[in-house]
Amino acid sequence: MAVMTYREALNQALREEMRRDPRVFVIGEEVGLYDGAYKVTQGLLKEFGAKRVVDTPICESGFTGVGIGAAMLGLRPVVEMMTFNFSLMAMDQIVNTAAKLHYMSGGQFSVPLVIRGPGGPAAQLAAQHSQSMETYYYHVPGLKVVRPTTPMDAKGLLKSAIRDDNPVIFIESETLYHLKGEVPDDPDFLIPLGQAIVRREGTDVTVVAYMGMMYRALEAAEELAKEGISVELVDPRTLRPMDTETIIGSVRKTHRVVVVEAGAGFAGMGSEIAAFITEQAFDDLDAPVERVTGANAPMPYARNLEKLKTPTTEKILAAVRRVCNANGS
Amino acid sequence: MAVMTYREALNQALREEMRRDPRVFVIGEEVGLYDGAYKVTQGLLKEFGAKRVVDTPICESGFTGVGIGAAMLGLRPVVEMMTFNFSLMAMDQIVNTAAKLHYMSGGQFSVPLVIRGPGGPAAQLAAQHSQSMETYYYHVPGLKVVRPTTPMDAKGLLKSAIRDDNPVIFIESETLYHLKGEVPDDPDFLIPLGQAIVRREGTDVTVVAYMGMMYRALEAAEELAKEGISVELVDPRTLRPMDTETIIGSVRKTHRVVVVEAGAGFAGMGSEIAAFITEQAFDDLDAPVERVTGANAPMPYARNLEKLKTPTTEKILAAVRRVCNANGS
Amino acid sequence: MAKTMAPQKATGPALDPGLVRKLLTDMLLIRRFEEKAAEAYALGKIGGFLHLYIGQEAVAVGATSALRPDDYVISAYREHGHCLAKGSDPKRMMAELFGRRDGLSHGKGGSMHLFDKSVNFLGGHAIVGAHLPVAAGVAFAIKYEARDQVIVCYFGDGAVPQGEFHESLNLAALWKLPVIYLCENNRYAMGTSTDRALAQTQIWKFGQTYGIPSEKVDGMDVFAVRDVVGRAVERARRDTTPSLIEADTYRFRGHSMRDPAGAVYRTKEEVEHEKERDPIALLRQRALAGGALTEADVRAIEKDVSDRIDEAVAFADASPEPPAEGLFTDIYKEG
Amino acid sequence: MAKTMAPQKATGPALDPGLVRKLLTDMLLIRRFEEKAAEAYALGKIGGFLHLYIGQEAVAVGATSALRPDDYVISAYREHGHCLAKGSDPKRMMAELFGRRDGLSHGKGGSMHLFDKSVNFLGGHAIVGAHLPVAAGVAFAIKYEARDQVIVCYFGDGAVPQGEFHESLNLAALWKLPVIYLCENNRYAMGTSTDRALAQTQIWKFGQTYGIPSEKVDGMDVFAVRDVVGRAVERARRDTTPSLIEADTYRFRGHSMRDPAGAVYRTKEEVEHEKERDPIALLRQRALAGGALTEADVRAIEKDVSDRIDEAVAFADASPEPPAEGLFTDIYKEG
Ligand SMILES: Cc1ncc(C[n+]2csc(CCOP(=O)(O)OP(=O)(O)O)c2C)c(N)n1
Ligand SMILES: Cc1ncc(C[n+]2csc(CCOP(=O)(O)OP(=O)(O)O)c2C)c(N)n1
Ligand SMILES: [Mg+2]
Ligand SMILES: [Mg+2]
Repeated sequence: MAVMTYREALNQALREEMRRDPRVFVIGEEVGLYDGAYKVTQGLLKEFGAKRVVDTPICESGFTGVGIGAAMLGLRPVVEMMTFNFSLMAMDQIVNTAAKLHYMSGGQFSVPLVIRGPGGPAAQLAAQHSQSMETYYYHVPGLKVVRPTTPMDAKGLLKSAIRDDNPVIFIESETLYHLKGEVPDDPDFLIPLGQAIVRREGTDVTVVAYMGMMYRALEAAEELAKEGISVELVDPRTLRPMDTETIIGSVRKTHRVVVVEAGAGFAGMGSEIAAFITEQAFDDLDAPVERVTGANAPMPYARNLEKLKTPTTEKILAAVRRVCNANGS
Repeated sequence: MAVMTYREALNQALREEMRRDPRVFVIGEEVGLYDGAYKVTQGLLKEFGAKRVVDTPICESGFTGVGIGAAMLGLRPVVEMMTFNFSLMAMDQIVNTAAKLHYMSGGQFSVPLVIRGPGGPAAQLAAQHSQSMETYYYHVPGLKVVRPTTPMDAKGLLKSAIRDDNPVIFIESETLYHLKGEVPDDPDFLIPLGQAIVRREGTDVTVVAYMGMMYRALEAAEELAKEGISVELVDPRTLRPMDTETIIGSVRKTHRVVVVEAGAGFAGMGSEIAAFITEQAFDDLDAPVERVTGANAPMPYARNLEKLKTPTTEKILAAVRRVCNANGS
Repeated sequence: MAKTMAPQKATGPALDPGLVRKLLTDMLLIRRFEEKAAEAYALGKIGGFLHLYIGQEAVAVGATSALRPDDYVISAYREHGHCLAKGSDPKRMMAELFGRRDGLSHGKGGSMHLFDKSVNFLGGHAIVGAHLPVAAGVAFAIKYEARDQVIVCYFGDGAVPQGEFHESLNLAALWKLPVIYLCENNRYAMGTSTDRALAQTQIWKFGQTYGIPSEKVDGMDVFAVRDVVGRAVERARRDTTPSLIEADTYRFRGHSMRDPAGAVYRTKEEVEHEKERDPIALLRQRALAGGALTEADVRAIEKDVSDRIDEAVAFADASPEPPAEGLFTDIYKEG
Repeated sequence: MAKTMAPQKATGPALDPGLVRKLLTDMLLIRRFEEKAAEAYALGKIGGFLHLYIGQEAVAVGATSALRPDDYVISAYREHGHCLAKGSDPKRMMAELFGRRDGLSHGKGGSMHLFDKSVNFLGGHAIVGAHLPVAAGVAFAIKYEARDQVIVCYFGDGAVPQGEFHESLNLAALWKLPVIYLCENNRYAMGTSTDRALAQTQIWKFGQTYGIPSEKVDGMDVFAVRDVVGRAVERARRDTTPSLIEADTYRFRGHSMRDPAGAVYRTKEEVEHEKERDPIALLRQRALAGGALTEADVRAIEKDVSDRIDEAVAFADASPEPPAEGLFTDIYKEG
């Protein structure tokens, strides 16, 4: 185990997979000479050269298509979106081509492609640069969607994503890049896609959260422990395929659930989680699944408004207390 | 009242609004000389001329942007997507510009824009041409999203959409264009955005459905009536803003709900509906909200597989029977 | 740096009978395949959209004749001809159109999404413009692995105003990728003539701006197409130089089976006039006049092609529906 | 049809003292505004991204000086200069950067999203390439209503490889829209120099292909910019002809405050060398040499500008945070 930042863990994952498999290459805006807009690809150009660390012009649709074409021939491209906000420019490539090629070709072709980069609320970047983008992708059959919360997960999941034979949307978080944690050194350390993790065991209420929201939920859990409320924290890690089993398992134990999401709530990430929990564990629920979500508004620039937009630890606390006070029906 | 097709009702709405307001114009691929790929704009070029019925090259992002720019100056563009599948090409324009301009400018500018065209499952058009696209849009603050089920709604809602000062995503259905129904002649007949409608009153179970699925649900309701199950059918009509009140009102009456959607279910349209119903009416529910959704797969071409992909009346019947047999908890 | 050329007309080398036979066979195969597909569509055996390539056969056949079997081809939704010319099995193609188990994609793709890995045919893409960057990616992979293959990317005039055309040309030129962009300019994108869609209707000129070797060719002349593409292939194979080729052609049928041929956007006279340039008739005429083939040869070829297509239809007809499980297979590739 | 011209250098008419004063004032206003913004950023009073325009002032000021107040301007995220030049109030702009109630958008937009309807400044768009079609739409509306305004659309060299650039040029040319596309070629898109992004680095040439009048200009020479834009405006106003202008310029600072100026992608020497072309120094020098202004005049202008910017900072500082309700207003426009 080594202690490193989330950013370093991602960098190490890329480095190891590039060493392991010459078919893996990195492509995107500023990934090479500039060492990455957020420095995730730092040093890769130096180690692997311009053939495998490819700086692109600004044309998200174009270079995503290049990734798809290269993947069809068996390469394993890692496409960097400088931020996931810009992936909307490549939406058609991702949804209509990458996700559907394997199916439309009856399994003849596959697209072993990773599209990665930061997404989610950032610091005062306003409406166009500060959005939770997973909502646009986890609905799409043919895609996998990953959102890693810790440095260890960042590494283990990215390595799995690169080795996966399908297009994987891998959304990191700008606000977590500096976060430190333990990360295994073993170059064969992998975390399989599609496995949730229980980050904290508890008995009274299940809180489902990931990325930045997981840390706020953790804070809330510690606070609640003092009040005698035992919170079980589940991090889905992979949003598609979703590990419904682990989540439902926790719910059957606690009978109460709060789902936290950073993005605007209406038809957001938490909707599906709330829906399938209710569908599959209705009789186990002692209270309706509560969602704590970002405000239903675009992201404002002003610091005070931005704060109001994103769920706080206080909001999580309040929601947990509410579901715990609800009397079982 | 006149009896006309859904297509004619849309055509009449466009015609009336264009007569009423010289700022309204229609723009898109094949809307003019060709009279519309699906003939919704038939005759408009002849009546209004090339200035107001504008054929475009194939560049969805480009001409959607043109619509946005023109709307910023106070015109009221109606942009036709030949089908909504192609709107993914314009996704960034719609989500990052149209939806956010009013907010980012602190209310200085607005975007009175309608983007309309057919969407949803079609007949053997396969994975890239047969998708339920509302899922990509109804999450987005700043957009309104409409899916009209009947000719009357098609007309009344399109007219409201054109008069609305915000960007409205208006998704029609290829498979309903030929459908006939009564439509008011009054050129001031409007159906406000954001109002659901109870299409059939009932007491035992609420079924939420729209577009093609509404007709299958109606069939199911008639069948179920024979079994003594009384179905209330609610059609949201507008998905954003969603008329949660009408839906919740019905649920409080029936205590059981089935939500039907044509698209792939996971994180689809029905997720939010199921989630808010459970959230807001948990104690009124005698059974978990059931979702009947399209299979979680891209759309296959073969007729037999296509049939398996989309929810059938039989599946709706089965789901309703299931929730009605569930004993209240 | 820009290597540009004036529009090219057919060159006239002495005809090689073997080659002529091959070209005529392939063009006829496409023509008959599609005529039968149109019949099957009318009978309801084929569903969805069916876009016929009839009239444009010289482009696919001329271009493919300049390729090696291991070269790649990618196309849009009017791709039956490209797929057949690349050597795909008409039986499995027809079965795909019929939505049957023995189709290339087991009935999951249909007419707009033909894929045949065995002949390096990469589809069958129905979003206008979207496969152009993908083609650049294939060329990228070829270069990455230092192979000496090339890819031909067919697309219509309708894709030119789409931004991805521009993004692709830039990337292909900037990175020097072995891709041959081959625009089949049949003058219309559905009902929109090029002059109503493009401020610059000489499509080959767009390549000039990027310094890509760019040429225009008579797309009704199979030899001219073969020549121009042959040169582009040579450049691409030699030093991964990309090319843009504009082939002047014409579709004799409507945009799809749902668009009657004599539609509002073009006159009957125009269509009739263009049919005089029927690429198959032109080749047949030239082959007979030059003595490369006899009337009997031509009849034998026609008979052979007809038989193969009848066989394809019978094969498709006999193939069962895909199994229900097919709905859920091939969504993800399993480890 | 293509009306194209060789790159243009400054023309040299006798200097009009009133005009010189106006140009110098506006350029200095931008420079000082941004210097103060940089200070405020360092103090944490401005958050998010801050992209400084320092070095490029001659483009915004030269171009705007050729416009009428009722003409439109639209830009990307490096837009402080364009907004100020268009006549927006530095106080409200600075308050917007500070995220305060009295900001142009009440603090909701920030540095990348300045909008000022009162001076027809249409933003402030942070997705590279996305505002180019919007500009065409504004021009479409101008023409639709038969008004005689024009729109200037500023964008960077980084937007050129983006497909929407191509889509916009085509639509503007095809429909003959009164839009002036003004590319500020500062040689870099973040850390990517134009030669690493574009197969064709002479950006004005892209307009040629579409038959759009296209010119290149020294973007450090405010008069040269004024001339070239003036002619484009005349064409646009006369008969709605679009133009593409490439202004050669340079940003003296890093891409944003998070990118140190002497970053890896360019040398210190290059930056120092380019600073010798400082457009403000050039104008000052020329004004003094030609006798259009005296040293005292210049000092007075500098003083006046400094005062106005100090005032702007004080105004922004004094403005309260936006009210909490602001989070939920302006999402939808109410009937
Ligand atoms: C992005 C997108 N927009 C619109 C369509 C609908 N559409 C299908 S084919 C077509 C015309 C294309 O014309 P062209 O590229 O010239 O090819 P041709 O049909 O002439 O072979 C259009 C508009 C589409 N498939 N994709
Ligand atoms: C679609 C998109 N991709 C990437 C980015 C990230 N980004 C912001 S600015 C920039 C560089 C743009 O350079 P240029 O257009 O030359 O403008 P300049 O910064 O030189 O003024 C990039 C890549 C973005 N904002 N939008
Ligand atoms: Mg065409
Ligand atoms: Mg630049």
